[in-house]
Amino acid sequence: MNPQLLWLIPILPFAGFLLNGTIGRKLPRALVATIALLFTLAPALIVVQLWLFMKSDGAPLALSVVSCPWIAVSGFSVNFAFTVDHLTLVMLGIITGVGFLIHIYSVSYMAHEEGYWRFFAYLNLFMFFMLVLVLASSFLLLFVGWEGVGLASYLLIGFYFTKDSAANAGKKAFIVNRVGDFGFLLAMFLLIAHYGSLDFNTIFASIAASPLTGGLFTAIALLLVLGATGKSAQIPLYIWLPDAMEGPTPVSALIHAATMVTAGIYMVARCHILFDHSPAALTVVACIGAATALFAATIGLVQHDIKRVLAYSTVSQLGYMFLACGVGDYSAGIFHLMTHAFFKGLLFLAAGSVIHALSGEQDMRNMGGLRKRIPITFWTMSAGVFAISGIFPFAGFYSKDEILFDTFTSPNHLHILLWLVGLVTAGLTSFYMFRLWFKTFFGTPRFDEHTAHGPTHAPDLHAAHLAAVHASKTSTLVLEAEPEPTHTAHAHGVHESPWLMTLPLVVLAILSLIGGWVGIPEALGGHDEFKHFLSPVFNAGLDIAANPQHFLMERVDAGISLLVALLGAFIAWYAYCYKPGTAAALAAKYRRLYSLVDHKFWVDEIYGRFIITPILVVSRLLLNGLVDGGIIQGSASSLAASTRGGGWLVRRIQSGNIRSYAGWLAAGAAVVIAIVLFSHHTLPH
Amino acid sequence: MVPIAYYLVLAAVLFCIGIAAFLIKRNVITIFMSIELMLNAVNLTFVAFAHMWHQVSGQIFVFFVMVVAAAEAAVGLAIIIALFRVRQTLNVDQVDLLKN
Amino acid sequence: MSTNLLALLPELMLALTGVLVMLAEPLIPAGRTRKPLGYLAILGTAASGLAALYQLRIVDGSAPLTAFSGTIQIDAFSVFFHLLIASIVLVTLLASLDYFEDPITHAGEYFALVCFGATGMMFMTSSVELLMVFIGLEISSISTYILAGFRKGRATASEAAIKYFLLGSFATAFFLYGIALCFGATGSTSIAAIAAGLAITKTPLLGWLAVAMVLIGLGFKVSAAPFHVWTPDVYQGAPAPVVGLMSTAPKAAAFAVLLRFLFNATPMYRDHWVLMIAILAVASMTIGNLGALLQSDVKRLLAYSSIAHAGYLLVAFTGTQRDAVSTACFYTAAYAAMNVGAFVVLTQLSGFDEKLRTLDDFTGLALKRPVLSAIFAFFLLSLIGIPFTGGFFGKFYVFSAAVHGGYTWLAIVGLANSGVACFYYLRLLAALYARPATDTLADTPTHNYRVTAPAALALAATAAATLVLGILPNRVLHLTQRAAPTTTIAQAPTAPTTPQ
Amino acid sequence: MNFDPIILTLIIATPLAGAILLAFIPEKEGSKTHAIGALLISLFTLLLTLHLPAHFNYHAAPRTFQFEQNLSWIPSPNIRYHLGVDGLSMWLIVLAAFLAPIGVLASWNVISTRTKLFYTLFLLQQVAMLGIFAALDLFLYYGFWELSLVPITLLIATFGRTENRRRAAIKFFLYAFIPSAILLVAILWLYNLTGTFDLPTLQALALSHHLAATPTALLLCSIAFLVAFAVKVPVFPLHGWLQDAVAEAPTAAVMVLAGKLGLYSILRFSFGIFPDQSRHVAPVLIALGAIGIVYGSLIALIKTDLKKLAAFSTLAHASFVILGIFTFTIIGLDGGVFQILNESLIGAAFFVLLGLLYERYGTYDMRDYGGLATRHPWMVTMFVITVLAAAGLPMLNGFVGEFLILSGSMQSIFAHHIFWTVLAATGVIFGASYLLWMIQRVFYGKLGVRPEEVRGWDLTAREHLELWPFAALFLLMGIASPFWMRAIDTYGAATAGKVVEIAPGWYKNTETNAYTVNNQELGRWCLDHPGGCRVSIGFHVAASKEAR
Amino acid sequence: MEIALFLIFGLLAVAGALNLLFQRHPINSALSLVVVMMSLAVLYWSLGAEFLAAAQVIVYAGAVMVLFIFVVMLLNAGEEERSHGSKIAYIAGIPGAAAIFCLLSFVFLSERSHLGFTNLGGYLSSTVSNISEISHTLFTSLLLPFEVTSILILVAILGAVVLARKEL
Repeated sequence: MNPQLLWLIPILPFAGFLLNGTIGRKLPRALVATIALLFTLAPALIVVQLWLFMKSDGAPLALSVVSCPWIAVSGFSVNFAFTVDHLTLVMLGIITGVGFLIHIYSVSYMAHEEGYWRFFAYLNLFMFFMLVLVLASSFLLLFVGWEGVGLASYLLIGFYFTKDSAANAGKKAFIVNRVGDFGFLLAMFLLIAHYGSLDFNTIFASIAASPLTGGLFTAIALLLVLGATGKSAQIPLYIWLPDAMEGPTPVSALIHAATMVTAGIYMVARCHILFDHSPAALTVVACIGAATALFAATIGLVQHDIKRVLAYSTVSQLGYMFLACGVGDYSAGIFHLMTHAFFKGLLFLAAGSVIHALSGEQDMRNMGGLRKRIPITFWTMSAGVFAISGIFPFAGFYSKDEILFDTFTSPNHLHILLWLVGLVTAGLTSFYMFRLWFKTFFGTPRFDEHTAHGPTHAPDLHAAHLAAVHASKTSTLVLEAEPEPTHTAHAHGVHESPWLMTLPLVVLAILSLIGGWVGIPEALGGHDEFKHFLSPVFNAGLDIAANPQHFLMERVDAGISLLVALLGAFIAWYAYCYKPGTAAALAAKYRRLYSLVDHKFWVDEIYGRFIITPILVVSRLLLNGLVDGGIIQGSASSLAASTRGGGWLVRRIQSGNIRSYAGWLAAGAAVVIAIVLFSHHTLPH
Repeated sequence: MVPIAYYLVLAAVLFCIGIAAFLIKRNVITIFMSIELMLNAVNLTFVAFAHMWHQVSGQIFVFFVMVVAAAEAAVGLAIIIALFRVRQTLNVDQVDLLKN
Repeated sequence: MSTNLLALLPELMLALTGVLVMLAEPLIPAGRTRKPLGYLAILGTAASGLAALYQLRIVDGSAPLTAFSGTIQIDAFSVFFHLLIASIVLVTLLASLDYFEDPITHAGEYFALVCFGATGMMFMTSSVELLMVFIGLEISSISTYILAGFRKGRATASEAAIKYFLLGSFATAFFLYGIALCFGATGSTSIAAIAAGLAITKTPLLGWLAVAMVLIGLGFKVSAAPFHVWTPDVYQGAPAPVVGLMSTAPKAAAFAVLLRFLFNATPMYRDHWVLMIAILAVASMTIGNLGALLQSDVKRLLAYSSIAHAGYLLVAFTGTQRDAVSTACFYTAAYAAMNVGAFVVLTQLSGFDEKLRTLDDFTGLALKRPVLSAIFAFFLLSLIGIPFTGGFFGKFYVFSAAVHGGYTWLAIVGLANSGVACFYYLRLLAALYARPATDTLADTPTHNYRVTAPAALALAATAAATLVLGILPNRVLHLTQRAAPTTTIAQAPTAPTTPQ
Repeated sequence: MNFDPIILTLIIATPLAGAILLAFIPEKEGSKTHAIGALLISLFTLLLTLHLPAHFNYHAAPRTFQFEQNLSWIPSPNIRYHLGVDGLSMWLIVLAAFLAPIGVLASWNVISTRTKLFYTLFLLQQVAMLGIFAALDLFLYYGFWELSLVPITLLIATFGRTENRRRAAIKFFLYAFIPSAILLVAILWLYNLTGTFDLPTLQALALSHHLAATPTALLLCSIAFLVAFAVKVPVFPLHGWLQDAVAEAPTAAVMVLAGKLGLYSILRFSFGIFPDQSRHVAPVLIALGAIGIVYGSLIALIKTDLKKLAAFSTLAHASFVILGIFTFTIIGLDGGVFQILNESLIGAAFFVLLGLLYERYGTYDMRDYGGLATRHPWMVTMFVITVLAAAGLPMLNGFVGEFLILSGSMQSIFAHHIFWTVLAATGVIFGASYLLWMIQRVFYGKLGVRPEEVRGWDLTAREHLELWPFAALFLLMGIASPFWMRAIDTYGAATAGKVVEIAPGWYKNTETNAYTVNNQELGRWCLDHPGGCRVSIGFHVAASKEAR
Repeated sequence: MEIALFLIFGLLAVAGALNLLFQRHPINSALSLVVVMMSLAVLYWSLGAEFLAAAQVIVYAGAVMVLFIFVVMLLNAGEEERSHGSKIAYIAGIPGAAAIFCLLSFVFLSERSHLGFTNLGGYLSSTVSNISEISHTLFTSLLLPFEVTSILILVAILGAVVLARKEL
């Protein structure tokens, strides 16, 4: 195939963005949707062709195209250049595939929104930047996509900008990401300073040739990790993701579950050569991943907002992927990334469908018994729940199991601890997912039929209102947020979503069932195609899976994780179906602990109090007040004042009295005579 | 046989008394007189030097100074009269409308 | 002895004009306008200017022309000042043609006095005999005393006159004493002879004393601090056109004398006076600028600024002789152009009984009198020293001379001073262009007769001069640079024998 | 015919002629005559400036100038009318000419009274700015430099927004004037030293260490230069005038208030005449630049007056340039110069937008705004684009500059540069913070107080005309930077001192920054160059100075 | 004999000057100034300037002082009141004057040896008269100043007329 086709992959969505962005306001909704869909479908088709090409034997390991320079100064230049290898291919598949499905879903989900054209323009813009991100063949170009997706997410989270909560969430997302980018940038500067280039091949080649040792190298790696934690919502920078749920649900599905948030993992995987040479950095990655996984899972246990539960589970799952990368099995990370894209996308879309059905109700306490009312949603969501909980044979089972096993067998001296954490997290995950499942679909309906109506105009308006109240409690970047009155409409009754929405659900449900089968390890009788597919990129990690004496261990490990998952599910059933009061009782019993978790460990407040407030105070009082107002303005004005004083003195001399004037004259004359007479003694000559 | 220096010192004395008079007297006319005194002192200096150098030009200078002094006197007294017309005073301490 | 009247041509012209004006004055019946006399004076002044130009052709290239047994010397230097004074007087006369409304104000005598005064100033610049200098100085001083008190009815006018007169005579006494001491030290009062005599004198102390006394006397005339005290009061009390004249022409003449005296008569005492000059310069710049800082009366403000400019001009003296003379000459010209211009504008704006005096009266004037304000602004900018104006090139030239003479610190002080200075000029400028707080310009008093043709001519001339001196100063520069060397006397006459 | 020798004179003379012309057209109440005139004149100037990039020779020897015009102006002191551009100044001239018509359009309705005065001063300001960029004779340059103060001061004093205008104007003038007075002394001192005001000559002398003066004296002289320029930039502690001046000045004036003039002067004169001294003080300036970035951003974070916020963001952006150029790395210098263009464009666009807001709602107080996005979809689009460019989003121009600057400072060899780079990089975070916060408070959320009272309208055709060129340039310069960088790089490479032979006869060691000279070769060069004689004069002076 | 002359009239002059200073009434001051001038005339004569001595008496003591007294009478100026308008005159001025005196006399006395002595005899015995010498110089080498003085007088007249004439 013609490699120049690569250019089209990102450019087509960009064209869509330009079309909808400029003239979309004038176009009918149908046309807007068609444009958006077409310009997303086309790259997907190109990707398919690309995939076939790369599968064909004799295909190169990587396909590259280079264009004109973007930045060129003597001694340093960066070109517009794309590279496709198998890793990129996987990402491309996920982005275009899931992206396209979510586009379809949005067509009907957003059908009645203001700024329909805006929404699709932004979505296409996001596709463009995301594709640039994965196609980039240099750090700088990757950074372009990196920042670009941040922009797109900023715009989409703030889609309902009339509400401060949404605007705040968007701003928070952008700025927190900026903190990560700060690290990324510094890493790039160091790379330029020491390799004089930002091109992946150049840098990795020279690293492989002569690995830099010492702190600097670790510093570069850690700075990159900082960037990744920002984008992939890891500790310490995960705080933006839950608030990002302010955005429309398809956005949460696409950007904040399936694709963008995985950019960090992709970046780490892309730079695996760099990380492989810096064990310290890898350990940090692993620990961050594990910690985040557990931490987010615990918070997820007690959330009531259905989307927030999913949000925290996303953070937790991303933690898994980090863990995988941290223990050096990048392919497992990417594998989980793929399956996660399927089932988490599915879960969000399904949740959206539920919310849609309940006219914007997001609080699980007001749900229940929806099993019969929205069957398709129920069944598809169940697939998602099973998958994420790691129930055999759903996709999640394989990917998560592989991660746990690799953690266990990794040479890292913390591997047992990490493995335990992963295991516990798995249990917690299945618990809160099943909790969500039970509370939503089983038991007695707790929602009010009469407020339930639809097809609603803006489900998320109400959602966002709830979130606004919520955010005003938590988010510290929020200045003021008054909840708006929820708009009421005529009662209509709970209903299943239209086919345009259910179709993607079904497809994704199937994917989250079978999606994992491409990665069945030999131990469980598979061939682990996925790992082999990626082997050209990560030639490491195969040996472990390959040697048979690990098979038993791996089977045991798989069994344990499955058991843990089932245990979690059972407890959820016990607490929410069998004896509904249990959870409440427990919460009452350990009130302190509960409120701690319920308030998400006060992390937002801590950041607010110990970082943001001090910065503002320092700027206001110290910098603006003391330095600028006091010293800089003060010095100038004092100078002026002293000059004025001189002026006043001179005016005093000018008393208007002739005799005084004569006095000055006489005195002056005396002085002049004296100086002229005696100056020659003082003058050197 | 008097040292020329004595004449010069005498002139200096007169000159400085003139300055002092200018500073101390309040009456405009008297102040003007003190200026005349200073001029006279200078004249004495001229004459002394003229004697020293046997140069008659010094004496001529004095002659011119006298002429100039006369002219100045005319103008000065006219100014004083004009001033008196508008101010009804000859006390310089009361002539300080223009100040600062 | 050579009585070469060519050497006196400009002075003669002016003196004759004055006499003619005086003779014609009674012919005009009382109560009738005195304008014709004004035109007569203008013609005469123009004629003397042409005469000066003619002299320029004479001295061109050839040796300086001395006359009247060495009392007068016509060289590029004196011709330059002749031209300068003639043009200043011309502009002043043009500006003051319509200045006097009622004939009782002795317009005729006014014109005559201006001409006579100018004669005296010209004599100061061209004479190399201190006696002659003294007489010229007295002529110019006395006539300016009278002119200062010309608005008789007003209390301020006669006060200005008396102050100027008393202090002026006081300073004259010092100047005279200086001459006497020169005579004492050398036995002569002609510049050349003094130079020769001081070289061999047995009594150098007398020489130094003489330098000091002359510095005091002339320092008063150029209103250099601490001898500046009279300036603000007199300028405030005197009529605007007269201030324009007396702040430039007599100063120019006095500076000419100072240059001749210091660089020709007492060059060997440079070590004694150069530091003194530097101190005087610093004092004048600082005091002048500080004094103007808080002024609200515009004429007074300009008075202080003229003190400061005297300081800048003194800076030039610290350069080497060649630099000093040419830069000082140039600066005098530039300063004359912009300052006279500024006062012409004032004359036009506020008229005989000065309606506009304080800063507030000028606020928002640009709306009512846009053209006049624009020109005024231009002069103010030149006084600040904004490039492409005479003021800037003058400053630039002066300070380069100082730096070249090894007085970089003086240049720094001076330029820092010009920084302070721009504050009060800007206050005036901003006031002109600010929109008044209340847009009722009707009640702001302004003198409302339209600018007449002669005044317009005067404005145009000064503005053009200021601009040309800033952009194409070559001609003037050339002249001043030619003036520089001729101030050194070619042959030193034999000093009279000392008494045995 | 060949315009090259006179093009610069034409470029400077056109607005001057225009100003004089406008001054003589009588002013009628509410007539647009002067606005139209100014617009046409500035457009014509822009057209003329386009001649430069069209005929620029990218392969000229380093430290040589093009489109030179070199006439004797005043023989003694030796002042010449010497104009010329190189990679540094070419785009700046085009930029200045580009901003002029925008400024006119931005003042179209705002300036309703005394239009004659306004547009005359505006064009004079253009003259001064173009002159500054083109002048190669120190005297000529200083002339334009001082001249540039007057129109702005008058514009602020006359058309300022509040009653504070006169104070602000005078403050601005004093801040700029007093250091330039000292600068004049330094120039005179140099002239006394070398006998020439000619920049190329002085550069040559400096490079060959033929400036015969004590190191201390040279250092002091260079500091006099630097401070005068730094105030105009402004560099961190010297920004006392910025806030008031920006808050008062009308849009058209505020566009040219800060940044490019001072920065250009540093690059051209401080670096040109004092290469070693500039490197000597570089660590200080790098530190000040880094501090200025953070300082400006942090204060902008808490300002509620949009104009003051903009003022401090200007400080931050200018500090970026300072940081970049004083690293003396090619990357840093190129990025710095490129960032001058960006900073001017972004700042101009930002001020235009603020002006539009003020035109509609009559306040700059953020707290009175809010929720405008629904009412002005186009305006918010433009605002967001501008803000993103300012925040350094890749694919927009701001990013290229900031990225190069920071990587340059990471490369630089000066003390503590890593620390300062890290500090400066935090500016990326704070910058985004205050800009996005501003956007949110003005455009998002519920409708604010003023918008509820006053009925605003979205962009008119004229305003689109003002803003779209900016948007287009942001994108173009963001993705096609080499087009501009090509010229800039010729300057950057020469100044960073990586070239072996920097002019005929001049050689430089890139490591030690030591210069050596080959006199025969230089002498030959002097003979067949018009400026050669001056170089040799400079030699004699220097030699004689050394002899003593 | 000369020294006596010098002492007597020198002291007389100083006394007169001081009297001018201390008298409150202008007339008295004027008269004491006349005394000073008279004694100066004698000193001129003792220095061999008889023409000047005469001129001093006629022009100064005669014309000028009469003018003064006339004006005093015209404006019938009474005793001047000792008002306290100026402190500077005492703080700066008087010390200044004293300093000037000290400096001057310091110079003169330190140069006295070079300045020589008067010898009246030499003059009195000289055949050619002082007046003819003066007139010769005045009409040859110093002709121009002599002529120009006329302008000065003219200006003075003008000024007197302009300033002193009572407006109707």
